[in-house]
Amino acid sequence: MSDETLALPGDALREGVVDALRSALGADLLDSLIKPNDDVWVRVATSAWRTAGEVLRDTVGCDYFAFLSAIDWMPSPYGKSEDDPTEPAPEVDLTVRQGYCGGDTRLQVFARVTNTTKHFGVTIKADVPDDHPAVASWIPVYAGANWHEREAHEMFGIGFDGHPDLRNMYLPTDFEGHPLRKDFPLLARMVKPWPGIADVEPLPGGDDEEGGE
Amino acid sequence: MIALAYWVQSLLRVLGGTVAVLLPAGTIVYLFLFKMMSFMQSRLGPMEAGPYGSLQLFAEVGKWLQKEDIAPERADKRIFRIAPLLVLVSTFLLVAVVPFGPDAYFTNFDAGVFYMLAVSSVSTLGILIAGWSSANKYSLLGGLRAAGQLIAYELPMVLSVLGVVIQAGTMNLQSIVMQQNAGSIFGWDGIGNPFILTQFVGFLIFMISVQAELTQTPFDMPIAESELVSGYMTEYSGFRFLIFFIAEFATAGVFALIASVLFLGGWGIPFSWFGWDSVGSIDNWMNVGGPLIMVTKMVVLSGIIMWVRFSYPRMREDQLQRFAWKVLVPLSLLNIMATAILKVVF
Amino acid sequence: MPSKLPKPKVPGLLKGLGVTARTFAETVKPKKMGGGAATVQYPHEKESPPIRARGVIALREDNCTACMLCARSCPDWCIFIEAHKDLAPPRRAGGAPRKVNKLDRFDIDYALCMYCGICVEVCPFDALFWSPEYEYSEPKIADLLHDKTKLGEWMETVPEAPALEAGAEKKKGK
Amino acid sequence: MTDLADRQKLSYIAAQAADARLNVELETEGMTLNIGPQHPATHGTLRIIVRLDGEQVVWAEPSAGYMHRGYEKLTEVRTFPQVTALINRIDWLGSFANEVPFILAAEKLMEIEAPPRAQYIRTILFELSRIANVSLFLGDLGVQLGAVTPVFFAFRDREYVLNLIEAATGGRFHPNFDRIGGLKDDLPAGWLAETKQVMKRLRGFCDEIEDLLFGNEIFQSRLRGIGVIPADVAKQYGLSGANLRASGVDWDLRRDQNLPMAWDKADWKVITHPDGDSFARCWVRLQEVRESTKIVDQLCDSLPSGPIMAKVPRIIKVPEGEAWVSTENPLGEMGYYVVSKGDLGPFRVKIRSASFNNISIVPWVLRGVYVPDVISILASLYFILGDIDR
Repeated sequence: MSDETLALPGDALREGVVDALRSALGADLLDSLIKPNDDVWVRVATSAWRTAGEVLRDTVGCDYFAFLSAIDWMPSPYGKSEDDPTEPAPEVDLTVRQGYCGGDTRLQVFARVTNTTKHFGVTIKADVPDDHPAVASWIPVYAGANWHEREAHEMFGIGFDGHPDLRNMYLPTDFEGHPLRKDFPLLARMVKPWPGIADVEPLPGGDDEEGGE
Repeated sequence: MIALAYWVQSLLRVLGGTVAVLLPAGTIVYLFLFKMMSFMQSRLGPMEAGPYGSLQLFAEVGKWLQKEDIAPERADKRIFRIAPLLVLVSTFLLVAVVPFGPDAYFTNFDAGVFYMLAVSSVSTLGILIAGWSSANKYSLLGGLRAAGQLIAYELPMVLSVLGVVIQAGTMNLQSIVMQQNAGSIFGWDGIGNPFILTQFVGFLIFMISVQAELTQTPFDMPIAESELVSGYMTEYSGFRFLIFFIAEFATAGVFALIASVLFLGGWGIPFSWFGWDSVGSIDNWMNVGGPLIMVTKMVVLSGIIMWVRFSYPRMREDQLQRFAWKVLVPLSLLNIMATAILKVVF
Repeated sequence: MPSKLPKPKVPGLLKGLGVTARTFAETVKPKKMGGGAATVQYPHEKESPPIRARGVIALREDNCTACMLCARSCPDWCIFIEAHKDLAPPRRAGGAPRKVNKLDRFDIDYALCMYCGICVEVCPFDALFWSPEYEYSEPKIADLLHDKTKLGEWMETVPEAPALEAGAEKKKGK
Repeated sequence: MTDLADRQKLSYIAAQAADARLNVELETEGMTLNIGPQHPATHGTLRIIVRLDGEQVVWAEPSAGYMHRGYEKLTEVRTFPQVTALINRIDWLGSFANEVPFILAAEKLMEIEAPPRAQYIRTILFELSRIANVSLFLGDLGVQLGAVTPVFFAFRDREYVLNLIEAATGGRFHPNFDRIGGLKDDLPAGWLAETKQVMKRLRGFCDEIEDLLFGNEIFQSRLRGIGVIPADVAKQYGLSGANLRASGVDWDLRRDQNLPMAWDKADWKVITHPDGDSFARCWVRLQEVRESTKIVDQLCDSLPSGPIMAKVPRIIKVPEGEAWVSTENPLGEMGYYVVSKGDLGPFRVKIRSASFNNISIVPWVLRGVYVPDVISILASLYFILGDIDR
């Protein structure tokens, strides 16, 4: 083990990532966030998704592809299905609030790539337009993105332009809906009553006063 | 020698043949497959049926017999049903020439070695048609691999036996046994002259070929549970699978018997111990003692076969073909040459 | 091309035979001499699971107040509780009778339970315990729903908590 | 850097052309073989569709999803402690290691850190689950290659490790022992001494496997030079763990990351191998078991005293934010991207499991190999179905 490999990533490296992306993408780098001694997030414009990947791979040196996925920022209208059916359903606030680096759309794709020599990673996000949910495919940049994009496609209904083979991976071909979208109900929790509802029969007398000590 | 009526002799031989096939199979399965393998893997094996699980074998047979005899929808059904029987027949034909004692043999004829090598490849046919008729891709691959492999290893087996034949100057198995037990090493006849000493290379090649002929690990590519899901046996169940199973282990036993005949002196014990000098002077009790000696040798040899089986991973198909053609065949040819030269010199 | 391996003194093929032969000898060696198989002949001999083993959940019915915490924290929704209010004798002499929740039903569906132990952990009244008992299989899956009497019977098999390793902080209270 | 997509395309075209030529010249026909979903080599239900020319693979495609349980959706309706119980089941052979990155991510969001003693015990249990997992791999490797005995040795000696895990946590396979802020319980008395005994035994097991399998010439000829994955390809596909290190990439998240765990307190080596073939992958795993036993030994000796739980509220609400933590799990890089909205449960959890990436390289690496090598390459890539499908 040489000392060089032991050096753990500093924030200077992370600032370098943001700078490199800014100089390559210009205004297409929409937002960035560096948490000291922790991690770096960047958000790029939808049109610059693939270019950003290339910059990360070639300029920043993130040669290792960790994952690619998506988030649906809309809160679930169904909650946890842990409500007492006898009481009125609680109000669900359906306003979309994005996470780090903000965003304008309900769906976002995000990916993480890592530099294996300098030991730091970057989480990169891009908005997915609501009217035409599609971004450019990352397969030419990272070959491993293939399966991740297939998964994101079937789970969120996001298209990946340039992906050769967006077949379903887990679900039957004729499956309808996109399970990881928040408006897709989790049936396992819907078909069964929640056992957590207090079911305590009161005293025949019916007084609700607490007795004892 | 006692003279028995022809029908008594025939009956004895038929019964003996059945025993000679089933007994080695049962012995090998219980001793090695159930017990030795378990011990080698720090477990005890079957313990519930009978003392130390000794009746497990009957339980297994009962289980297989109860199972439904299934043939796949698209299989070539008639051939599919015949295949296991053909493999078993090969075993019975093979045991026919093995001598168990001075008179305890099924048939004794001069082309014994030749016959043995010929009938041992009948099982290849059975395996090939089993693989083909199952209408299963795994079975097909397994059957083809088996055919290729069995033919490839037939050759070094024949060539390694040739060394023995040259040295003995006969193809009669009974005479080969006699020669080994009546022989002497440079005048010392304390242990006779078993051919394993002079034909050690031939013995090794023969045992390796036997391992391959039996498709035991490291040569079990045609069966390959973890990739071809038992190859040509994939579609068989019930008693037809049982027949395959019996044939596999019975053949192992019979080949071990043949190896002991060819290289270890067969049923005999060194004749000098009892002062025998010709076939006629051998005591009659050898007809009972001989088979026991044979079984002992068979157990030792098949134990080695099984030991190797439980210890090694398997070779790839192309590797084992290369091994047969590039190593075993040249080696056995060299062995024949050396034997022939020495035969002429001495 | 693959890199070169060091040449072994003994061929690997022979070493492999040696390993199996050694294990064979070890298994055949009598138990008294440190040999024997690694396996246990189950119905005849039994291994005893460790004290903390999560075998089955036992219920001390008197402690349960039907507060529903366990049922709510169960990820599988496999605990079913019903109760009624009842009067209990006062704790101090002369006090008013207390009102307590008496259990009518406390079922755990072991076909659903995934033995995570969250219910035992959240129980604030020490009513649920883990027992290392494991022999309660049933031929029918529906029979795995066990009621409070059965859960109560398992209370007998609950062991004392084990002593802790040196350096552990002493538990406060309890 | 070579353009991988182009290379892939070219090799695919070449294979197709070869197939076509064969069909015309020799009038042979390719055969499509389904390996799985029920097949002993897929240890679970993975299906691999291979197109064969004789015994040679022209084209291969894994088809996952026979065990898809929708964990990412399930996490959204569960509280943080409930998720811990759930994610135990992703890589079911090394369960404890699944909990750690998730708990660390939640702790990161809450800005708390487990006390040192808890960190040590976490690391010890993490490495124990690696040993339990990889020792079963070593045995299973034998079965895939036709050796029946190693798997029994693996089950025999893994049992000791599972007993340790059970004695400490209560669960053999699914410990559910990690809590936000520390651990559920301290170790029972006598556990450390026993652990050191077992580690000695496990080193003996490694020697046995080395003699029985890795030293065996047949084994070597089966695996060496087969299924070579170059380093740049491995990184692009996101291969991780031993698969990546066997391609010569010196990258181990236990060392190269600043996590509140105790790996830096022990002296151990990151094992790499330059070859990138199946043998290298298996060899790296074997050596890693040895290194793990060393880590466990050292940490058992230097285990500090003190509390095992940081101060956390009784009902845990994780503040709003996003965190990514990944650790070097037995199968490779296992990470959780946790998004919290300040609720009892997470808003979204992206589970990055190692096998998903490791197996996505299969179409690339299987092209042109023989059927027996399909099995050995799959075995050497080492996947667990729960880890692919989640």
